[in-house]
Amino acid sequence: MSEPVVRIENVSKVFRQGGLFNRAPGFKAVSNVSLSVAKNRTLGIVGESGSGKSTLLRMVLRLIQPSEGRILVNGAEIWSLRGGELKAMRRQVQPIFQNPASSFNPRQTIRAILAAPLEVHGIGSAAERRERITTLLRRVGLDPAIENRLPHQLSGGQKQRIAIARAVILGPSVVLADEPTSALDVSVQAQVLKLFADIKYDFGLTTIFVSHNLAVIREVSDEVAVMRRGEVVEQGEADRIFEDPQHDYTRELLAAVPSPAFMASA
Amino acid sequence: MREYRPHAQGAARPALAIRELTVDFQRRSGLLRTVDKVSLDVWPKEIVGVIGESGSGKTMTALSAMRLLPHGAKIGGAIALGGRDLVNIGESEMRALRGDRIALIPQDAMQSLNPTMRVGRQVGEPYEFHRKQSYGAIWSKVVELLRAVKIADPETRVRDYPHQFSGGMQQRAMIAMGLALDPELIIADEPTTALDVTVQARILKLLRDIRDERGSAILFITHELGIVAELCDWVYVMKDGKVVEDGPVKRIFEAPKADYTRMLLEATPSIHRRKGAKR
Amino acid sequence: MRGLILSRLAAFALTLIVASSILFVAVNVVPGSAARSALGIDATPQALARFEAQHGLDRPLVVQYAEWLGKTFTGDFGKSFQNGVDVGPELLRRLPVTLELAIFAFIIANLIALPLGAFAAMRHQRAADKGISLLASLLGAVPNFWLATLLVMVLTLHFRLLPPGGYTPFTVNPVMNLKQMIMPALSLGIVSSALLIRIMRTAMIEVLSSDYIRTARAKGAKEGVVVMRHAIRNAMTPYVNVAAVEFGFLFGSVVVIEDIFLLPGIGSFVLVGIINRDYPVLLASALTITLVVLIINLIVDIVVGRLDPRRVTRHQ
Amino acid sequence: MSTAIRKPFNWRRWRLVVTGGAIVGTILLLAILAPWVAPYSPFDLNVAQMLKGPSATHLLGTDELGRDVLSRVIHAARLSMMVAVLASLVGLVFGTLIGTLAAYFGGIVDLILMRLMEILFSFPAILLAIVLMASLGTSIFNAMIAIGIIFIPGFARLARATAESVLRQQYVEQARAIGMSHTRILVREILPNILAPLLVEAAVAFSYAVLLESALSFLGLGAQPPDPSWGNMLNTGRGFMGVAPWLSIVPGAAIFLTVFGFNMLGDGLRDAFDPQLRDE
Repeated sequence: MSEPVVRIENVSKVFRQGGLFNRAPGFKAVSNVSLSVAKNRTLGIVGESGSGKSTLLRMVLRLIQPSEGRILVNGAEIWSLRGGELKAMRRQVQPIFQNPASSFNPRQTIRAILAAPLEVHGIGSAAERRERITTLLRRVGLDPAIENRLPHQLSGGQKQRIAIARAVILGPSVVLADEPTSALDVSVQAQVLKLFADIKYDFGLTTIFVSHNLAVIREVSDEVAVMRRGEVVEQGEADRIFEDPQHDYTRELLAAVPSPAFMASA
Repeated sequence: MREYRPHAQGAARPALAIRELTVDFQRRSGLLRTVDKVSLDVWPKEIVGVIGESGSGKTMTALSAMRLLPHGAKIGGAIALGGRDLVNIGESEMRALRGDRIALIPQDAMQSLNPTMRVGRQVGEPYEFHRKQSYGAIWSKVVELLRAVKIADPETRVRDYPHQFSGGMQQRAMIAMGLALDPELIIADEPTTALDVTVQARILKLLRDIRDERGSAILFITHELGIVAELCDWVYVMKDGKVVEDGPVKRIFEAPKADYTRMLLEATPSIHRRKGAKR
Repeated sequence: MRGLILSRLAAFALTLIVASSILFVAVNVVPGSAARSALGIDATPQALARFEAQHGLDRPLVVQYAEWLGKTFTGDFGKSFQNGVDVGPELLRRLPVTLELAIFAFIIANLIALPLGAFAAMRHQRAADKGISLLASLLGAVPNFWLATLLVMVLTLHFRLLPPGGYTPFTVNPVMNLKQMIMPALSLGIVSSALLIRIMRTAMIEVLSSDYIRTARAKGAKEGVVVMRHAIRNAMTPYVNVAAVEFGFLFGSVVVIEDIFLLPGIGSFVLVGIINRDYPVLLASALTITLVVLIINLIVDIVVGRLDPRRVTRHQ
Repeated sequence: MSTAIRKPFNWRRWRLVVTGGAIVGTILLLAILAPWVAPYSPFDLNVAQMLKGPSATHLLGTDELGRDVLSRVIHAARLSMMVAVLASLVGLVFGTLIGTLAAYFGGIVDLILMRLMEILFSFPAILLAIVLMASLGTSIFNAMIAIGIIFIPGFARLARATAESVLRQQYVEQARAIGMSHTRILVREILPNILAPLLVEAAVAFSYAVLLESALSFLGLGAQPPDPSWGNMLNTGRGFMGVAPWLSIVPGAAIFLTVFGFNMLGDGLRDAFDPQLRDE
């Protein structure tokens, strides 16, 4: 197998707590996690609230610094990057966040929102940027005229389509998604997941997809890591995890998903 | 042809009967209809699911039965609790029924508990409001209730404040509150949406046990097909304020009649299904 | 709970030290003016220098501050530049006057605000709510010194009901004391109630729309129980916080009101200090007012901690 | 849903803004045009016309030196408005700067800045103004500076709280993740989203500045005679309460009306910008 695109090595994160007078022991949100994702694959990270999955994702995004361990993207340790190298990494790794209501600046039009990454990285002339935005809006199934709207004028599904467009506008190699469909109705969720899969294929992306929803994880992932209280309890090929879980906690999770026997045969 | 409804057999009348219910809100742009001629029945000892996506009117339907709709809502149609009209009675008569004959388990347990009052006192309020009893008697009943909803160490937990409870325990406390006076009908409005799956599984089992042991009918509002399939006897599918179809849960899943139900089933991802989107 | 109180006390001490240094610097930042003010416009440079040396005003500011702080902590507030009288005992004589005025006014403000604010919230968007909100807007725009003037014009000059000013201790003549205090207290209290009405109203509206109020109704609670048991207590947390700030504002306003009604309190002492550039007097009286306000804030912080069980247990 | 339909002007939503704006606008206009609209000079003495009640020649009467009260009240508006505008501006600019930086950088910067703001805030406002006046010297310019300083902690607290809630929004994380610089995030993502509540607060600060200035002038620490200000006119009027009540009523009413107008404007703006009330 080729060199993994994202490699997480023995990463831990401790959040300090308490004030000056009552020092509490730190809260270990992520503890000694090692994971890797190969090119064009999707790693699904599944876990309940407080399992540390979102913290882990934010560390790969270089938004939170790990207390211990290293994170490598395309072979480079992201916290050692400076200047131009850092900027190049920022271009390679893009996020899609959970909440469609808060992931857009409410005072900017969709055009300004989509143009921002291009402006920050100084890509293209104004005309080329417009061209690119129009093309991408069509690609994610939206009418390009939507670019003049403000975020609150869009539905949740439309917003997540814009979020996907924004994530790929710089032509990244890695996209990290944090529960991108958990705020959506199932009918809309299905469309957005389909779009996500198509875009991933078209753009040759390597992705990490974090969710608490096991069914969604099964649908999008090639490999799965199950997290619980900051630790990865089990990881492996998606089919193997779902059909032959080894860890007790994985079994408990799967058993807890409400779906009766007659749905399994459907 | 009418479908066979086991709970309707031998029962004199439904625990809850809703006929042609409409709920309207006055908006500047005109009347906004959120519930449009909905009819549904919940028979004694039956768990009825109402499933729908956001904006389908499922929560408004549920709150109508409690007469706890937000200000400015207008109800039309008929609602009967065990044959008793709920639409035209006065507020004080309705108040006498709430918490006694009909109870609500809300979506967000944390927000639904008064943060400055001990859990035990809150759980005991239905007794306080509807039965004249001494505080000592209420207190011991509350402990029993908390034990019944499987809260460990209820004797000390009654003195806790809500924030000292975990999310699952808060929801159990809300359920205990609903159970207190053995109501004919419990309305559960997405009571597990905010919870993790493992906690959700335990809460669902608890609700099933309650129906089996105490015989309360349950109207369960949800947007998740999986929950309906696992918990309910009978299902109503709602869309845009209307019921698009209803029937026994197995039939709805295996042979849906409405296109919308079929689409919902298609769209719901499953842990048992191999992913279809892969190329 | 002990952690909470300890951290509040530490913050209090720090605040007091910084606040005292701000006051000290503010008062002493312009050099030379004290001597000129004490000795008059024609004083010779030699006389000015002698005055400064005599009172230690020619030394570096930091040294002066350290000395002043040290003395203040031992209860020595220095002597007045003007008449050499000890400031400390004078402060003690004046403090009860100001405290009586402020507490009296604050009680009036709350007696108006709590019921009106709660009632407006219960009648949200209806006529009573709109009327009370308008009343609060009107009251909030009245300068307290104008209200004081109008009260004197009506109650003293026109109806000859109350004395125009002066002070008799409560222990000497309670009736006279109350007669003299009622107008100053009303001037401060009525104006302060405006903000408190709004705060109570907003807090109650917020609480009344919360899920736990719906829960109480779903259990069959009567409206009175909903309001008294479930709503008021939860509305008190934000209310008390703002009320403490408002008390501070009210306590500062005594400077103006005591001047109008010739009350020999700390507030009029501040003015004496300013007009005569009598720095020991100004510093001591300003510090006393600040100290009282800080103590009130400290108490409220701890009380609010008790009102809200979430904060108590977080510090356990 | 469709945004193509232009909504009709919503009078209920804007009525406070319109009414408050009208009051404030009128006073501002009078202040700017004072030399042209005032019937007399505010300084002209006329011993023969001392303490005369309102009449056709002197609509609001004359003061103890025979000066026209109406003209003095109009000229005093100039001073009040100037103090209010500049003091609020001082508070707004410095407060926003301090609060936003504290929220954005957090940690020790936040701790020191906000602790300092809290201490300033815990002083009773009038007392702090008086003490500052004592050191700066009594003049109207110094009153403006003193009031401006008093406003800083309030604006800073509001700016910090608003900026913090904006910082929690995912679009700020998003901006960081694409590599946007600190300055750009502050200017492009944060500032536009915290400005609305700060501007509303500025309207309230305006009215508060009018009150504080008149209190200082009332105590003789602000505007100095013979310059007219509402505060020192009220103070003078106190001496003639029995014989010339208009000397106390008129300037007080001017303060009241101004403060009321600004408060109404502030409340109206707050409601109009409140997204929760928007669709009612």
